[in-house]
Amino acid sequence: MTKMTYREAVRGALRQALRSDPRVFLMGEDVGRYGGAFAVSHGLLEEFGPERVRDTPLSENTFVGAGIGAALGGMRPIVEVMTVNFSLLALDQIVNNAATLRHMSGGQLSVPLVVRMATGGGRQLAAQHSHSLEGWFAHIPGIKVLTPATPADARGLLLAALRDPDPVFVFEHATLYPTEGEVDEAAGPAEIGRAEVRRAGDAVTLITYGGSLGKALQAADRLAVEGIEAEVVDLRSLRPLDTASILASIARTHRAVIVDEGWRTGSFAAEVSARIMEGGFYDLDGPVARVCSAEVPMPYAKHMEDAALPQAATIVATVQEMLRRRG
Amino acid sequence: MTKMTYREAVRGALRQALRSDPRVFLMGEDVGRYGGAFAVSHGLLEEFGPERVRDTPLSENTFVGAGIGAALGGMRPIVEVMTVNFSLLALDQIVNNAATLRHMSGGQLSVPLVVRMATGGGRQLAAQHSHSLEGWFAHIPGIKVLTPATPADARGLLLAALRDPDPVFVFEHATLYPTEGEVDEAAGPAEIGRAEVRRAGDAVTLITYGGSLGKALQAADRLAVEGIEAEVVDLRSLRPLDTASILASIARTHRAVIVDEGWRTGSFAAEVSARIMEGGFYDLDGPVARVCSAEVPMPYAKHMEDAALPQAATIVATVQEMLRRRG
Amino acid sequence: MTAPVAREHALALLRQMVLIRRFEERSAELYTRGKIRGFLHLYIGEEAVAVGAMQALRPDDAIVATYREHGQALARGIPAASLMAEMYGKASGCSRGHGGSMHFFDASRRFYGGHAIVGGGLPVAVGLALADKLQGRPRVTACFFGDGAVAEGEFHESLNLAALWTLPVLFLCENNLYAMGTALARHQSQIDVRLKAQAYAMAADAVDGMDLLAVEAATRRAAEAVRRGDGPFLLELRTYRFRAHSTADPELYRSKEEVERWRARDPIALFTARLREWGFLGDAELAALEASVAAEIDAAIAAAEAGPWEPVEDLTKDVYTPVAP
Amino acid sequence: MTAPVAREHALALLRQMVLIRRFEERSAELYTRGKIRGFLHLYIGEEAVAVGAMQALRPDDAIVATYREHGQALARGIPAASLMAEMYGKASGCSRGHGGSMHFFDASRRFYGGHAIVGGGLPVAVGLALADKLQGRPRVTACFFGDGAVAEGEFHESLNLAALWTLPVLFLCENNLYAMGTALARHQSQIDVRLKAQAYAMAADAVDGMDLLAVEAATRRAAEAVRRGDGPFLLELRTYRFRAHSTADPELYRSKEEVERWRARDPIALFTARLREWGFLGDAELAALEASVAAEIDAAIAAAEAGPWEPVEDLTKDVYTPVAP
Ligand SMILES: Cc1ncc(C[n+]2csc(CCOP(=O)(O)OP(=O)(O)O)c2C)c(N)n1
Ligand SMILES: Cc1ncc(C[n+]2csc(CCOP(=O)(O)OP(=O)(O)O)c2C)c(N)n1
Ligand SMILES: [Mg+2]
Ligand SMILES: [Mg+2]
Repeated sequence: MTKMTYREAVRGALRQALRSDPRVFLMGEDVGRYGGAFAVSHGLLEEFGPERVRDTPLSENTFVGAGIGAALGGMRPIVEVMTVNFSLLALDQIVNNAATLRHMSGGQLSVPLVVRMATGGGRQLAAQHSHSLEGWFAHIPGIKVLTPATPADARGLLLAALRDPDPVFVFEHATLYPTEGEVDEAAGPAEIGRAEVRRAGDAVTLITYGGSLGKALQAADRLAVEGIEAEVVDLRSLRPLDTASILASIARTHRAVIVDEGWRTGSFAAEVSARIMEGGFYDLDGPVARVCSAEVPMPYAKHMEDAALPQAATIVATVQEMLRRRG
Repeated sequence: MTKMTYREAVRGALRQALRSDPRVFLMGEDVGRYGGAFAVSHGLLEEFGPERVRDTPLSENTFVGAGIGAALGGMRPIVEVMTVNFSLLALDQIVNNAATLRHMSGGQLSVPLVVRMATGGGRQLAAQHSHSLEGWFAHIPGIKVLTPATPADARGLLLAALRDPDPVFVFEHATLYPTEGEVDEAAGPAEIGRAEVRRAGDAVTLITYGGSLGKALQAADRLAVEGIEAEVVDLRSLRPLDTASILASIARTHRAVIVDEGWRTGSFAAEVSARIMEGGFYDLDGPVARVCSAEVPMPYAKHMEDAALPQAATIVATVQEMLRRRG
Repeated sequence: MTAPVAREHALALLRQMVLIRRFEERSAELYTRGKIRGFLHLYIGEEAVAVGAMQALRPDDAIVATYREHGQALARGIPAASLMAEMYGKASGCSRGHGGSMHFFDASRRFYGGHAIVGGGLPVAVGLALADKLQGRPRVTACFFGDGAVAEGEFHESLNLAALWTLPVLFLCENNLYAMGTALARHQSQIDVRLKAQAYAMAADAVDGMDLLAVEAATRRAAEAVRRGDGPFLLELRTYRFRAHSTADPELYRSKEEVERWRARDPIALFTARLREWGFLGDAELAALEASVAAEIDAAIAAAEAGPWEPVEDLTKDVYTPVAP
Repeated sequence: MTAPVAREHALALLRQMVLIRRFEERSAELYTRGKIRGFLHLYIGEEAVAVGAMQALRPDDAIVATYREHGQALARGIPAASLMAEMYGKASGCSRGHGGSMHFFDASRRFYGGHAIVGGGLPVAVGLALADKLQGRPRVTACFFGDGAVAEGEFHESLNLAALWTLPVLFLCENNLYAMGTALARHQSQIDVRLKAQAYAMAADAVDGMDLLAVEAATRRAAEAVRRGDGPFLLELRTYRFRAHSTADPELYRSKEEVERWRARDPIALFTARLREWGFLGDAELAALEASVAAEIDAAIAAAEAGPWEPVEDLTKDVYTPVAP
């Protein structure tokens, strides 16, 4: 086990992939000379050269589409879309090509493409640079959507994505890059589609993923002080979604709060709530709650951004309110 | 009251708007010479001329963005994006500009833009031409999302959209254009954000919108034969969503099935289910169910497309199953 | 007048054009009878483009086409039976009935669709070419698209990227003067499509798309440059669609006279006349050719009729690639 | 040497450039002290572009800018205090603290942002110009964007649409040779940006963006053509960013020497030298100018410090426009 940052873990997985598979290459805006907007790919250009670490023009739809084509042509492209905010420009290629080509061709083609992007708010970047749209991606059949929350998962899920024969989208919450954790550099790929219980508890289940995991764990710590033991489930993969693990936890705790940085209406949290409705209704002691972002384009000012985003304090208050209603 | 098709109702509202407000103009691919891909704007070029009925190049992101700019400049543009499938190319302008400009400018600007598009499957147009993504749009604060299901609403909601000071997206299910209904041509705009009970019943609430309303009503008719009276709620507006009407119906029926043509995971139906969880849990006699599209890019072959889409028969079966479990 | 081509080759080309024409005429009938559904975009009038251009491509080159791709698919050698079955929605179709007329695929012939989003095929073609370049394979990726696609951002982004990275893409713009009902001059501020290439420092050419041999020659020159490693090439093929855009189009946007003027330059009639001049073709041979084409299409329809439907249980089978455990 | 401009005007221009420079230097300090947060993109080195170009615009013309818009905002006359408060996140800021450095807005001055999506401002500019044309107002919409934006599809689509519809848009490409860390030649196959206009049959010009008067003159010519109704115009302004792309940028992609070469052409130093040559400016006057600028910025900072925070209860107040019942 080695202690490293999330950023280093992603970089390590990229390096490992580039070293072990000549079909792998990395492309995206500023992944080369600049070293990556989040310094993730720092040093890779020097190690692997400009053929395999390719700076692209600002042409999101086209370089994602080129990743699709290169995958069809036998390569294993890793496309970095700097942030999810810019992926809006690439949704046509993602929804209409990456997700459909296998099925539309009657199963003749596969698109072994990995697309990585930073997601989320919390850095005072305001309305055009703070989106959290991974829930949208999870709506699309034909692709997979991963949301690593720890350095170990950043590595393990990226390696899994690279081994997957279909398009996999990896969302890295931008606030996670400097966070640290233990990583087993000898470990193989993680399993796609399996949630993880990050903290055991019996009073309530906090279901979350990505950048919100830390907040949920903080909330659980604070609740523990009051004697409320929350179980924290990290989804890790939004598509496929590990419904069984969610329901198993609820069968233990009978209560759930879903924490998701997406805007509340149409959030991925709604999907989780609906699945609990469908599969866990009779296990519930009360309604499932959601802690999501307020329905507002992200404000710049810190106090307003804090108010717009899910916070540990909101999670704590939601759980307390939920338990107060008990009985 | 006049009997007319949904297509005629939209056209009538467009004509009325063009006649009564010199700031209104229509632009989009083939709205002029061609007469509209769905013949909605047929005759309007002749009546209003090429300055006010503008054929655009195939440049979805840009002509939607130009609509935003024209709205800022004092016009009341109606932009037709031929179908929701192509709106994927315009999501950057929609999410990052249309939805944000008012808030991001500190309330200085408004964007009185109307965007219309056809949506949905059922015409054997396969994977790239059958999307039903209005649920995605409903996720975005700053815009409004309307889904008229009848000729009267096609007219009334479009007039309401035109009177609204903010960006409004109107989704017209492509299979609805030839359907007929009674329209009061003297009526004013409909109210945005109010759902409508299309059929009263006490056994179960069917919640739906747009192209699925007809299927829900068919299902209700078939259920009535068995003595099951279903209430059918037509949402009409996905954002804002009339949660109160949904919950009021459930307080009467204690059971609900949501019918939505979006892919099941991350569907708008999930949001409705989550709202019922949050506001109607204690009224429920059993879990709310969803009838959505199968998680597959839309297949071309008729029998496969039928299998992928929600159908009256599936709704009936879902209700029967739900009631069987009762007691 | 001496013929610039060998008789065998010329007759083969003619047969391909006739095959496409008759295939589509029959398809239109079958559409009316409800055997084919969804959208049906006919290529009639543009046959010389697909047939001529395809001559420059080798079996391991790649092709990316649009929703108007019957011509390319047949010229590429995908059996008519496989295409017809696809349009019937049968599991024996080239895309298992998942795609219909707009989405023909044949991986064995490196035929990568059939794209129904205008401009959506271009980035994919750039990526296919990138894969070839990275793997050192001297292949060409030919990307067909219409004049309407030129307005899309993907056109601009794809041409820039292909030129910037010197990728072996042959961009083939089928300029039939209309994007649905919008005439070129009403969607392009600069109507000389070829000139667009200058913005990317890309080589370009334009050719009369009704003249089969001119298309073949121009495409060969362009493809050779691309294969040689000179980078991408934009070839504009000037042609015309004789039929409506799709079955729903009332053709309000162009005059009968204009259509007639272009019909007078029917690529099949023009080429047939030349073959006759060169003494390559007489009435009997033409009749035999038509008969053989008709037989091929009859067989294709019969096979499509007899083909199996995909079982409904397989609805989601092809969404993800099965992984060996 | 006789001066080509009046002294008053020249001094006013110099003051604007100095104001921008000092405003940004102080902003950088305030960023280090945590008073300003988020992204901060400095314009230092490019001041002649905004100041020169803005001279050609009238009060009722519209401006659309990028996330690197401090220069444009100041040159447009938005008070420094309003901008500084915005970067502090105060409710007294020009966007009520909703936008920060990247999203300055001032409807009264027709300043339509501050766009953080590269290329995202261009379609909006096209629409603003369309509104003017439809309403018969002889206005210009000036749209600033970087060389990086040229690669985006929106550039292509917007130029085509503006040219096709003869709209009064002045496209101002601030070519500072880099898009973040990607040099022009590594993102454009054709590095002469001006040539791109040919693809749209659009008029174009290029100018030394370090030469204030050259920028002013070129922009006046271009804006006049646009205002006259000749259609849109693409003006390339060749400049350089002296500082890092943003506060996070380690500048691995360019050499110190290259930066130094460009710094030798500092637009403020160049213009100051000319003013001295023309006898417009002495040491005392320069000191006075610097002092007045410093005082203005001090006052702006003091006002920002003292400005109110938006109440949290107003979180969703500006999402939709209030409608009178
Ligand atoms: C992105 C997108 N926008 C709109 C459409 C609808 N549409 C289908 S074909 C077409 C015209 C395309 O014209 P062109 O590229 O010239 O091809 P042609 O049909 O003439 O072969 C349009 C607008 C589409 N399929 N994709
Ligand atoms: C669509 C989009 N892609 C990527 C980014 C990230 N990004 C911000 S600035 C920038 C470089 C833009 O360069 P240029 O247009 O030349 O402007 P400059 O910063 O040089 O003024 C990039 C890639 C973005 N903001 N928007
Ligand atoms: Mg065309
Ligand atoms: Mg730049």
